[in-house]
Amino acid sequence: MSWLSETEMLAVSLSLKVAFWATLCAFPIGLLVAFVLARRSFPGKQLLNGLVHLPLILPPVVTGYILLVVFGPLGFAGRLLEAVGLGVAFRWQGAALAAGIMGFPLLVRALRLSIESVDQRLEQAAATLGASRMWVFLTVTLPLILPGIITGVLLCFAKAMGEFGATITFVANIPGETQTLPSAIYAALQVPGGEAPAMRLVVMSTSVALFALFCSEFLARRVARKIGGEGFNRGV
Amino acid sequence: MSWLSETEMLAVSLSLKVAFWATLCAFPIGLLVAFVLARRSFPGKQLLNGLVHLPLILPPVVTGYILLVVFGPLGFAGRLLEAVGLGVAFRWQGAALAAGIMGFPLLVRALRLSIESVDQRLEQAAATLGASRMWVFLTVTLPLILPGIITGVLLCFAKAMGEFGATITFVANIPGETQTLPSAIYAALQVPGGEAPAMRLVVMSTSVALFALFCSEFLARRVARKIGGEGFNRGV
Amino acid sequence: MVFEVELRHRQGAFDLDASFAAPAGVTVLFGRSGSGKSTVIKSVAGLLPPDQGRIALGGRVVFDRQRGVNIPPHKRRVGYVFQDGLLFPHLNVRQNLKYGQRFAPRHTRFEGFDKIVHMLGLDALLDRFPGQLSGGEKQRVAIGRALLSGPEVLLADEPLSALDDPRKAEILPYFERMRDELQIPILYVSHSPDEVARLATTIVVLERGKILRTGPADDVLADADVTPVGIRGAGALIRAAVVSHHEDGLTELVAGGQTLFVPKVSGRIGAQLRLRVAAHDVVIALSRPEGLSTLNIVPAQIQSVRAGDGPAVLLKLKTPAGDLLARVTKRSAQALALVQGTACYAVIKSVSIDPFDVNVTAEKHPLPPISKG
Amino acid sequence: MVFEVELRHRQGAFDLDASFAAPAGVTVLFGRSGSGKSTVIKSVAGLLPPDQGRIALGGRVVFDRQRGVNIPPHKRRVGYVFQDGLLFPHLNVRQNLKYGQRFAPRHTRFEGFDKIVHMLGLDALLDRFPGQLSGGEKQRVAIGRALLSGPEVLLADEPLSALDDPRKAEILPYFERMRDELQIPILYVSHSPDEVARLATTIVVLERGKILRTGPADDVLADADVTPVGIRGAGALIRAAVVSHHEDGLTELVAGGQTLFVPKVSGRIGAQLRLRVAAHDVVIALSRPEGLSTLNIVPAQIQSVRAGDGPAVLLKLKTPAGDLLARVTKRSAQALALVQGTACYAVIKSVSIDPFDVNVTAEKHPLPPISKG
Amino acid sequence: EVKVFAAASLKGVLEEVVDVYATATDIRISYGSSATMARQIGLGAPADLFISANQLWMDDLDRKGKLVSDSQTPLLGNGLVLVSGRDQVPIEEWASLPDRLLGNKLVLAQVNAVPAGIYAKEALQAVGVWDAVAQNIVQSDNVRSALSFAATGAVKYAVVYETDALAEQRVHVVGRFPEGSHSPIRYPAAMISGRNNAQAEDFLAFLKGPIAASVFVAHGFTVLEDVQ
Ligand SMILES: Nc1ncnc2c1ncn2[C@@H]1O[C@H](COP(=O)(O)OP(=O)(O)OP(=O)(O)O)[C@@H](O)[C@H]1O
Ligand SMILES: Nc1ncnc2c1ncn2[C@@H]1O[C@H](COP(=O)(O)OP(=O)(O)OP(=O)(O)O)[C@@H](O)[C@H]1O
Ligand code: MOO
Ligand SMILES: [Mg+2]
Ligand SMILES: [Mg+2]
Repeated sequence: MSWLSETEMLAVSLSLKVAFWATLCAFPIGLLVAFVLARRSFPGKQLLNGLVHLPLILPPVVTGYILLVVFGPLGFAGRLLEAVGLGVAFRWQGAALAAGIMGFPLLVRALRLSIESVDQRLEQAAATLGASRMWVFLTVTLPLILPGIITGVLLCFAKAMGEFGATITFVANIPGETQTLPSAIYAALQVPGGEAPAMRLVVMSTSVALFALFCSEFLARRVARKIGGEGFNRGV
Repeated sequence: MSWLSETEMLAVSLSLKVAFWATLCAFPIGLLVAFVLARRSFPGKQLLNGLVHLPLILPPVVTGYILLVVFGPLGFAGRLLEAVGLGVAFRWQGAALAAGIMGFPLLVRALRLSIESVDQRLEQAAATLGASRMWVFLTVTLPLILPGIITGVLLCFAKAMGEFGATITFVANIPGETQTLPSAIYAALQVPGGEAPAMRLVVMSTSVALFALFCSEFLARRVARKIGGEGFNRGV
Repeated sequence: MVFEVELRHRQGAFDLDASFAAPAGVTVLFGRSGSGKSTVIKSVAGLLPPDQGRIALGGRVVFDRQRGVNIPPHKRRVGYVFQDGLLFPHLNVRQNLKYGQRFAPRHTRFEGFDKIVHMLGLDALLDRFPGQLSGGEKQRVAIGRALLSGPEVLLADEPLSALDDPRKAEILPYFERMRDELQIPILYVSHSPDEVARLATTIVVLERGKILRTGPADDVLADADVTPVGIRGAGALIRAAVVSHHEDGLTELVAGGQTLFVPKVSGRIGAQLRLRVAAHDVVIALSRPEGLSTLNIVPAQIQSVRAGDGPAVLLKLKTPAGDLLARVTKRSAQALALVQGTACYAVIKSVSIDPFDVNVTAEKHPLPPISKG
Repeated sequence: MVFEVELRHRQGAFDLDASFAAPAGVTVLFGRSGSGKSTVIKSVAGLLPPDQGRIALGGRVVFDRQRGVNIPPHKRRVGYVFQDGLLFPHLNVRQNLKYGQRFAPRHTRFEGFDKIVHMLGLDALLDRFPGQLSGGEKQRVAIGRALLSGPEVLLADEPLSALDDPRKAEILPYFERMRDELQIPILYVSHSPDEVARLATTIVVLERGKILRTGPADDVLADADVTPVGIRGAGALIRAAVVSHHEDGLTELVAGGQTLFVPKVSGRIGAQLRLRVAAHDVVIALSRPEGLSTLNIVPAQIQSVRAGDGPAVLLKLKTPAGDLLARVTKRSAQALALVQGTACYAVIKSVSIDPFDVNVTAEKHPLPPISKG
Repeated sequence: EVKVFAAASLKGVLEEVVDVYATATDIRISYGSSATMARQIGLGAPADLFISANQLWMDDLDRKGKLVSDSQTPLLGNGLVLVSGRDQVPIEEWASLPDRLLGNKLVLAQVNAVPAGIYAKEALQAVGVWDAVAQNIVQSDNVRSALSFAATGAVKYAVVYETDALAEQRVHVVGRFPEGSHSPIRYPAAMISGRNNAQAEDFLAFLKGPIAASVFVAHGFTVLEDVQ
């Protein structure tokens, strides 16, 4: 890959790291939120639901700005995190936070859709066999929503790889620290004739995401083959 | 709403129009694509799948740039459309095209997830009762995937309302013509101290999207109540 | 032949190789769990294109692998009652029932929505959704839905297995009437000897994907060699006509000049009936017994004696009323010296004749009417 | 009392109001489609908290609305065989079967995985997924899965309705052995008279959400007033001991000093049996009949004559072998002048006794063993 | 009707200019990054007039023949300053900047892409502190967000245009970079070829006129007609 400069290589690996951690951290929280939204009713449910969707609804710049105010060096949460040595401002962790938050609604929506389509009687069957709530969740619900998990994680990862507006507004663009691929692409495009280097980066980021996509498709098909067969219909 | 300037009001109504048309046009195509991806296997399926996800993967600016090259006044498709009087470049229709394309992967993913969870034996039951493929689709498949449709349309609409990068790159930011809410927010933020007017617009766009969200939740719950009951479990 | 079926199909480790032809009436596919009954019926419906073979319904070729014919399910005009109902969860009972009505060609369309609803006891359920129905209720709706789609051929995959006896007794006649009045050929999967005896015109016995025996119900059921319905289910069909309905609740029949009394049946006077007399319900007496609580005593001659593994022998009897099967212990057969040619009496308890097993085969004015066209 | 159930529940237009108590053994919930059987069993399992009431299992209160007790399903230790299987679609047969094993407390855990697999004929299916099973195969796996979770109480909602007779005959004994050897109380929903007669220790008859009758199986089945299993199903249970197994395939029993011959049963010599004699299989003779192919002739005295709507009367007989029910036509009863006190003979065909209806209740060395603890 | 494509950073001032442009002409201004707009114009956008914040892009369009020949004017000039939201003490010696930073960050627009960033890098190099502060530099996508970082206090110092510093109440100018420390900051304007819009020519003339000049000056811009 000698055709990528060192800074560009840095951007690629940083983007991967950011997207990976963003997705990894968003997943358990997203799963919990999706489950709660799909199954429970409680006061403030619509509030939580609105909150989850906010990053999708707000222009990314605004999300970034809010993150900056809250998690920035002067922000309430930012100072708290800094105090315990977990500061995110102007670090790659901040980029991951921004990316994770931007991908969150996509993740939650896909998970929720799957959870809602699970036949709850299967979970009841597991309960009568002695499985606790947690165990039922792990051994029945989770495998059954695997297609949704794959979709959600993929959407979240792809969004995290492509996220630009919120990231740059929150953690700016420090080469090697917070300069992700989209920032690099943006920078390249600012210069006349910058299309060629930009396209190289685009191809780079696109290949990574498409690779993730194809992996997920492959995985999903294997899962479907396993679960499926549903009697007689696949061949028709 | 006297606290919004005339240009701002224009941006609000334009954004609604753009998001509405984007979603409306994306929906049938998205449904077809989701169906094909969920049910058929054919050579080039992974290609189609990759193509659908591209807008999610690419930085929006790049998507906008590609649109500009293809659908712009000098682009191949752009000249074709212009010739038949359907030019979209630097018109609100172009904004709708950009918004629709950006929302497309979200729409397709949600639809596909739902379609995959439909028990195909129900469709077979309908076929044995004499319903043609099309009729089965309309009267069985479609109602069964309603939760997915609601999710997909909502995600697409919200994305279309919030889309900025691709839109501004493709159709610029011409007040009253292509200046959508996010573009107006962007413009407002360019003036030092512009946070206040920007926030007004953010509140505006957020309310619209949250309103759509709550409507969709309400709808989804009604649908679920109807279909649900699935025997005995809802109360547990 | 209405059903012409030739199938070869492999799924997993299971090999199906079944060919049979059956005339109008009810063709019962009989066999134990996993023998391939559902696979056959799905192939006929067009839901599972078999690897090899040819399927014709009433002369209409709906599938022919060699010629590349494969009519899609919705054009085959088969009504399918699934083993597990498969109601549309998003439609209420009324909408489920009406789903197929729209596709019924006008001339075959049932007008009897209300009647079928009433008969299946669905009146109170019309506005419910499938999620709010009990198991049996679901299956009743599924039957109604198929009936109302005005099919040319009805396929039923254990449609009654989720129903209790009184409901079964209520619904079975409708399958008979589909067969007799509407002349709709039915392919019926069952593993219930009762249902087989009651409905079958033709019986196809499947075992591990192969056909063990196929033929007219009378033959297959009366064949002492093959007792497809299990040894307990062996029995013969005899044909009789209604003579009169007595006040004490018995119906007097005549079969080959012999008078028989059975619990009241619905046929009018003169109606032709088919009744199944189970082999284990026939007692053999060497002389006409007296002082016995049994009304039906028919002179008989033993045609064959066939011993099996068990403690019993199966006797084939020739009687003026028709051929009968009787099952007695080897010990009794020996004690009474029952051999081929022995003249004896067949003693049949009236109450032993299951109302299930009496079947009106021809009657002028059926009630309640199902109108067709 | 093992089962103490008091329920009041309303769903839609359906009102359930059912209270019953039942000792160990098999308690059969009997009733027609929609009578509320599944609703009761779901309440016991904890899947549907009833509006009002109290449920105790073996003295352990698992639900009490007033005291706010509601033990969650997974702590109730009930094995549940669902009406429609509900196998886990993402697990293969082996994994489905093993699912509950991990939660079985060590001392109640079955070691018999292989044996249960073998007995249910699942050996060849272990690596299949539920989507690749036939209807009956699915249900067999569901039964195995519940058995292997080592429950303290077994709930079964029409577990056999999807099975054919030979499979039923194979699986029923396992329910009996759960009851007799493992002493696991079973709450069993059924609308099959055969199963009721075969399994029930206690019978609870439901009708439209109300309890029509409840009591020990012998009483309920022998009660000429209530024939919960339908008039055709009326019959009495008698207790007998195995005397010897004869070479011709018959087993000789003794009941109250009376010798009875039945088709070979598996009990060892001396084993206690319960057999059900269906009312319609008993013929009444005024004098001991001769030259009849029937081996079992028992002297009897008529205790009561009860006429119903139909053509038949139900006679309750006192015999040395125990109480019997006989169903004869009104016409015969009149012709033979059968009234209370009449001395007569009950004639029971050996082959009429269904192997289903013979039930070994106590035997020292059961085979194959199911080990518990 | 006149369609103007203008650099986003001109939004505040151009709106005032349009307000004082008392004709019936409908002036529609699309604001965006100079790069985006130049590309759009290159690909046929219906702009009559382009005001760039970046000479490079204007030259690029000129080479492609998209500009009405000789219509290009270096309309405005600007200065470069160091601002802070938290620190009001003016900087005496540029060499003391690294000490003043002391672990704090300095935000610039992207130094390899955005003009403001390019100028800032040149200036910091010229005053000889670039290497010393490089570790503390944070880059933002454009100069407006750099200003915003400083204004909200998220970053202590920012290098921005003089006009930005003037408009943003929350920041104080700590230091002013010398004229020669960076390439001249220019906002060139030009008519787009093939449009032939007389109203646009009229508006450009107005922009170059004294009324507009007074507005520009009030916002801190240098008016540059005299350069030519
Ligand atoms: N998708 C599949 N893949 C592999 N084997 C299958 C599949 N579907 C069914 N089988 C096997 O094919 C055989 C026939 O199945 P089928 O459903 O036709 O049986 P059936 O006679 O209808 O049984 P039942 O009475 O239990 O419904 C069974 O042994 C089953 O295990
Ligand atoms: N979710 C529901 N809402 C309203 N009514 C219901 C609901 N579920 C069941 N019912 C009604 O409650 C009654 C009892 O249902 P239940 O499932 O207990 O019957 P069942 O005795 O098990 O019948 P089957 O033998 O057909 O399974 C039925 O009349 C049914 O229509
Ligand atoms: O919401 Mo964006 O326009 O993908 O950063
Ligand atoms: Mg089957
Ligand atoms: Mg039930």
